[in-house]
Amino acid sequence: MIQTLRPRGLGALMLGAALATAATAPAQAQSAEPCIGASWELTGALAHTGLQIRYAVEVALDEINEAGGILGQQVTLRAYDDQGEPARAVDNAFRIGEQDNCVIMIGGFRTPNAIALREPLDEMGLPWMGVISAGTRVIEHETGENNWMFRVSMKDRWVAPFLVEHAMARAPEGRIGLLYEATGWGQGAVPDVEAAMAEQGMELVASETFNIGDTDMTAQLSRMRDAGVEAIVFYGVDREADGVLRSMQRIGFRPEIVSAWGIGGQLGNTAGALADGVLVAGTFSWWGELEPRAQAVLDAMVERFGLAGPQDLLLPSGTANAYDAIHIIAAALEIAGEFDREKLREALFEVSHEGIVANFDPAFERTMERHDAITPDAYRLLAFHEGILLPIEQTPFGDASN
Amino acid sequence: MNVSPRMTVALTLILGVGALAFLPWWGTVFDSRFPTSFELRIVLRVMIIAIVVIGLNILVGAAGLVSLGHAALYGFGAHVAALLAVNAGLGFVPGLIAAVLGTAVLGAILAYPSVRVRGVFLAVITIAFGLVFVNILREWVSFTGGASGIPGIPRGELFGMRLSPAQRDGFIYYYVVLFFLALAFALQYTLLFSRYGRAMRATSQSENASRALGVSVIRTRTLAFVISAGFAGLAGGLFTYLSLFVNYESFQFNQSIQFLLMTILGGAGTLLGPLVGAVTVFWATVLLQAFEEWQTFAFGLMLLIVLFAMPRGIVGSLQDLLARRGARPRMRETSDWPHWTPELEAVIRPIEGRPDAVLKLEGLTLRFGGLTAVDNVDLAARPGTVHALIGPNGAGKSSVINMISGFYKPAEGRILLMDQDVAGTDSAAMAAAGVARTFQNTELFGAMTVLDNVMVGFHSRYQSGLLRTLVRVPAARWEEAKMRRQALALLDFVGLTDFADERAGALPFGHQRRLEIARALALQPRILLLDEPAAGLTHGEIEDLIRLISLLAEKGLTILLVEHHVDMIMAVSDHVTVLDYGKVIAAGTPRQIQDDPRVIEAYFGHAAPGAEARAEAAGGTVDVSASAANRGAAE
Amino acid sequence: MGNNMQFLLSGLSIGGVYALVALGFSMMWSVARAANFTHGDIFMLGGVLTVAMFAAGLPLWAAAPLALVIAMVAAAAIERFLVRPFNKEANAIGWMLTTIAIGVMIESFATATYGPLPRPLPSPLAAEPIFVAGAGVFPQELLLPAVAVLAMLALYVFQRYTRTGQAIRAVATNRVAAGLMGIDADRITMFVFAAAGGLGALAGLLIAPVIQATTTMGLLIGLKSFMIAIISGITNPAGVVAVAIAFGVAERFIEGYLSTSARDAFGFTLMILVLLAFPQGIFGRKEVSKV
Amino acid sequence: MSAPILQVSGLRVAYGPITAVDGVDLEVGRGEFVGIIGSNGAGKSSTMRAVAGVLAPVGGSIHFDGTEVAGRKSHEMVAMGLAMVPEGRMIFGDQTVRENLMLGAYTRLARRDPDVVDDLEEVLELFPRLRERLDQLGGSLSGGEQQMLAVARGLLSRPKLLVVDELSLGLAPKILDLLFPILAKLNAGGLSILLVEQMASYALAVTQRTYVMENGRIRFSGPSADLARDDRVLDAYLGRRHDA
Repeated sequence: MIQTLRPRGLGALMLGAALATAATAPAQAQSAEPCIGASWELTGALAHTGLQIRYAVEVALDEINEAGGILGQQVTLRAYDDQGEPARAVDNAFRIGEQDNCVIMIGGFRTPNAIALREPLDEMGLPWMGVISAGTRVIEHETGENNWMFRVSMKDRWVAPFLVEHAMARAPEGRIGLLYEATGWGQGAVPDVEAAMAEQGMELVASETFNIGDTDMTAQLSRMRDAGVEAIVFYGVDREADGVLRSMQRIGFRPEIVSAWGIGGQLGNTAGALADGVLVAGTFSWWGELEPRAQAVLDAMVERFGLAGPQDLLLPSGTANAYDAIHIIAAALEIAGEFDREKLREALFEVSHEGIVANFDPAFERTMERHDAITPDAYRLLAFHEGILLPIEQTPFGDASN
Repeated sequence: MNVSPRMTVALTLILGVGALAFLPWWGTVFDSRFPTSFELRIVLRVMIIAIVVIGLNILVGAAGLVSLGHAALYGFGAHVAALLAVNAGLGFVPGLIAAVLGTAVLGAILAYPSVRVRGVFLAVITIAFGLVFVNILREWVSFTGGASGIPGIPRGELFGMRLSPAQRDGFIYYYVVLFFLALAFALQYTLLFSRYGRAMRATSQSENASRALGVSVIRTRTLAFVISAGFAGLAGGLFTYLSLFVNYESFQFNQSIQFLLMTILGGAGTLLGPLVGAVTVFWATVLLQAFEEWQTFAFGLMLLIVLFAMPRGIVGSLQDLLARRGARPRMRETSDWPHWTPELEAVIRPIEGRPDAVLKLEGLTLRFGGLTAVDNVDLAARPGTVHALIGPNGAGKSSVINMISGFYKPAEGRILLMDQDVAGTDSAAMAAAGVARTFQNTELFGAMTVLDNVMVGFHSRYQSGLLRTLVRVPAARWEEAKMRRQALALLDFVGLTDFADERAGALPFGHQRRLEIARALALQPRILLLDEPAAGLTHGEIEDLIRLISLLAEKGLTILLVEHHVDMIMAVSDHVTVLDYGKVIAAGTPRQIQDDPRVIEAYFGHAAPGAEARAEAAGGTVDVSASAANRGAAE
Repeated sequence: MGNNMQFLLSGLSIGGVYALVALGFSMMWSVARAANFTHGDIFMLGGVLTVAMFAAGLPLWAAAPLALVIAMVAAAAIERFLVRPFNKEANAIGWMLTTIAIGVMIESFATATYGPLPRPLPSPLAAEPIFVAGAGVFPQELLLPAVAVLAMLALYVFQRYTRTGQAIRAVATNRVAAGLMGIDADRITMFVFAAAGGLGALAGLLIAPVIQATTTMGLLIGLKSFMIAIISGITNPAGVVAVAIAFGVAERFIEGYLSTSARDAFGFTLMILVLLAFPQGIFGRKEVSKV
Repeated sequence: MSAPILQVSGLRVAYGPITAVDGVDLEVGRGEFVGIIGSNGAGKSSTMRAVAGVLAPVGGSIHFDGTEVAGRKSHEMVAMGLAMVPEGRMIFGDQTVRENLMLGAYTRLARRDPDVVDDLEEVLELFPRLRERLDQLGGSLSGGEQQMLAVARGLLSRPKLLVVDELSLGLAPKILDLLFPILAKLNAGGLSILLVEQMASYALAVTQRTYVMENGRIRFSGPSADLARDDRVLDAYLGRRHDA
């Protein structure tokens, strides 16, 4: 029996079968379901990121559904766990795009997971909306073509000059060091920051990295101290930032820290007073005085998920971005007139929306660069003060403009 | 019900490949949305992972080596294909070949330290390797893209077709992967049921017996590593052309653990285990998503339950169940033995040239630390005779056997095999040179069949190399059939024909002894060393064994016999050497030995003055002079 | 030079963690010939339980010992119900996977209840660093190598001079002979697992104020400590502690003089090379194989 | 006469598929010195291991001191008063002689038996060589000294029955001439002893009664003095037949 199944014969058989039927395959054109798919982390060390974005997404969908839904239909969320692994994010994308047949997919925390989606999204013709991950290459593809990926979040290429500018403002001699995590996001930021420095006519005096889970950064910081670093541009998240602050305390070296959006509210909880004065680029803060609409969103999240208050919103910018993103999608679908992915994509270029993060007018433009809805003028500088991450104007650490 | 491996493979290939080949068209034929590209992608991913697990099954299930770094080999293959595609513009086929070969080479490098250690040490090396690999991938940003990975890998092409799994491309990539899975599955079969597979299983069950049968443990394990790595590399390359994006995150420690789980859960060492394991575990991770943040907990719980309920894995446990239910109460009977057939002439032959001694020991000495276990022993075994080596417990008999068979290196002295000094040669080479042995505490390959046990003995006599064996060229199949005939003849010789398909470990003890002798004979030995072959046998069995040994000697085989069972020594041996405290204390014919006072004392003890002490202490009298030892000595 | 001092001090701290956890692996191995892969999670529980109970309002002096006790009970239960039944079957892969599965469950349970984020544990010894030759270190960190060395000495004294300690050594040497002395080898084994769990959990709660307790902190530390125990020749406690501390220091010097990114690649390659040179571990004794 | 200290009936012991002991009956009276002899592999040691609780029998019963104990673990047996000097001695090589001896008294130390110190003294009187080596590691002793230590260690549990498995294994006759009388002396002092021995002449000389085992069964038994005169014993060892 086995001899009849020689590899060659088998292969030819299968090729033949495939070819014979390939020509007759009909192109599937179907309208999509009124659902929004999501792939993010629900388990592991970054499990909170998926849960946090979910707060805002659910609240936004509640608002929309209570107001009659989109195009008269109630819209649901289908959220899946990717365990931080790109291949699983792709699995989930197919699940969302094909099995659930959702009209759009939103993305999670991790840049590699978003980058891995390019091909599958193209293949399915499924629009994707990022709400946190800020990697430049998520939106600006090397191929020069981006059909389906959009984002309501920051972009590292724009964040870098923003961070460098504020770091330079706090470094009298312009001695800036870069400290970044060894992830796609951290590593991806290196060229952006270097370019931003070059634009200022300067070079980084130190560039150091650390692994996720590292807690002792004395080696890196010692080198930075020896290099005379005055301000650090930081790409990392709360946990490692805590390690950085404690290592700084240990070696008695405390330069200014200007961090990308990865640091959220938790650093205040763990590092306490050590975090005072750490500056974080972001799009939003739920602390302090809020506009009425933002306040209503906060109240809704607090009520629905039993939160204690803004201190439980550990990704302040991410949650705000996600809230706006859902409204932008809803508005675009109203313009599209039906649950059709192609039409939704076209409509995204037509949407104007007054969000809580910014006034999106229009949300997107047809250049690849402007598949990012939030432009640098909406970036804000936040600062830790007494364990709380506030807009810098509400702290004693100066205002964002200096 | 007994499904032969051959049928399993044939059925799986026909039904499985057929069903999988049809799957993409299900929706078209039955006009349903199923399968969507999500379902197909899951099937694709499982197929690719199954290839890794098949490879791991060869390593774990056959060679008994646990790798906790297999994800790294998989990732290496993926990166080789990805980097060659992006940087060198290499196409699908050359990329895949490079992935397989490159990973196999890496497997060989990894095997170097790995096969020399066992158990946890091996686990540590493979874990360390996996972590180093991921660390390099993550940090060598300029080469691997670091965590951002390598995106934009061009889709492969084959004969001008886009290798995409999408319907508009005729699911072509799906079929490519299916083809490789079928190929991997078929190769797994041809490998496991070849002499190489047998050698791997043999080394995992008894290193000593393997060496004694001329199977090099190191080489066999290295081979298992290399082949296993090749499979992982193949799967890695296929993954690259599926995902068109690779970064280190798909190849971390937890992925290695998952591969191992799939192997064990499916049933290590079984043919279908890797497929079942890969499907079960991967689907579980997809289905358990419903538990959200509790899903890993549910996953752990599921594993625990399966590991407890099915320690031999799903397929292994089902096989056991089937075997138990299907076991008809057929009495297996041992036929009359020894049973000589002409077929055996090819296996058991007299020594050519008739030298005066097949084996000669001259001044053989062995020391453990300060202790001299064997002290200046001389011995000569003439062709076609039975030479007995006897002595009380701890006299050094087994040590002598172990030196002759290459397990111990003598401190001094010469071991002349056909007048050539072979002292210090390693055991596998010694076996290949014609020294066959059995073990005091039978060292069978307990989980292998009785027939396979004997087939391992033929290992060093095969001509066909790995490639010919795997592809099953006619010459290789003919050779296998020949060895099989001879093995059956050997089983017939010891009366075990009826038990050929039984697990060797399940045999009654007496049968195990006989099997071990048959297996040793498969080496076509010049000299056969029997280490206490009668221990644990019944009277009847010993009678048969005596006839077997005599018959072998009659056919020209030279035998060195270590035995406690004195009846037997007296009955079969032509010459006896007696050891005590490592020294030769007597040598001669059985009759001479029997009445030698030194021998009696060595065996039996002399009249202990302790008897008098006891008598004094007890205040009674004991007739010491009547002690049997004294009488024996006086006779 | 200040930096060298800094690397040394930091290395002593992490080395102390490795040492305490590896010491547990060594103890468990000695009596059961078993590597218990839940040990990293027991380490995690030490930190996480203390933080959780402290956050629930228990004073630190009560939370810490209570966490230790819970971790020890958990370790003993793991031995009784998971290692013991599987160890009898001599199926090393089977129970290695079993302990891995239990480890997954412990970590996942902790993450689902405690949350995935690190949470702080205040300690007066981790508030202000002290300075030694220009290098700064929290007193809390120096506690770790000190406790590790003390634990090793205590273990030595305990095994040398107490009845139970001698029984442990007897079980480690020869279970059968120990039974013939009237020693219940099973009970001793469970006791040792509990003690090892206690050391692991102690490391977890001592390091928590410095690194913040998270539910994922057990995996890598557990894995590294296990490997350290193996390469040092697992049955020699003094060797295990020495190698662990040396490894921690070496890691910091690799970070300091080469790069942070090279740390693990160098460290683990070093381990492979050590095993090549010393197949039984650095301080391990060759076990004579009998034919 | 009171009930025997040890009564074994129908004992069966198996290692997987291999039956090592196949229906053995034997007994040891209180104060009696009983031997089991037989060639290698006859099942003597397996019988002893089952009696001492090192391995569980698959069938039969074992009454020790009036209680059914088949299947009890060895540590329970020690507590009940059965001490075994195992085959191969099983000294704790990396502990000192003193520590080895104290481990012998493990169960008594647990209940804080104050007589341990006196007993230690007594045992050291019996084996003066051990006194000289009290602080040496067990592993550094010679084979004979290790055997002394093994016996002494067994005595320190203050057993009702001492089971000695292959006292002569690997030891020179000189040492045996030293050791066997000590066993006889202990027995004379009232200790019940069950001795398993391959060196039949030594065993026959010191014991009162002897069982001869072959292939997992008792082949014959009787007063040692009688067996010592019985040709069948020697022939069983040397393979000689009466008709030969």
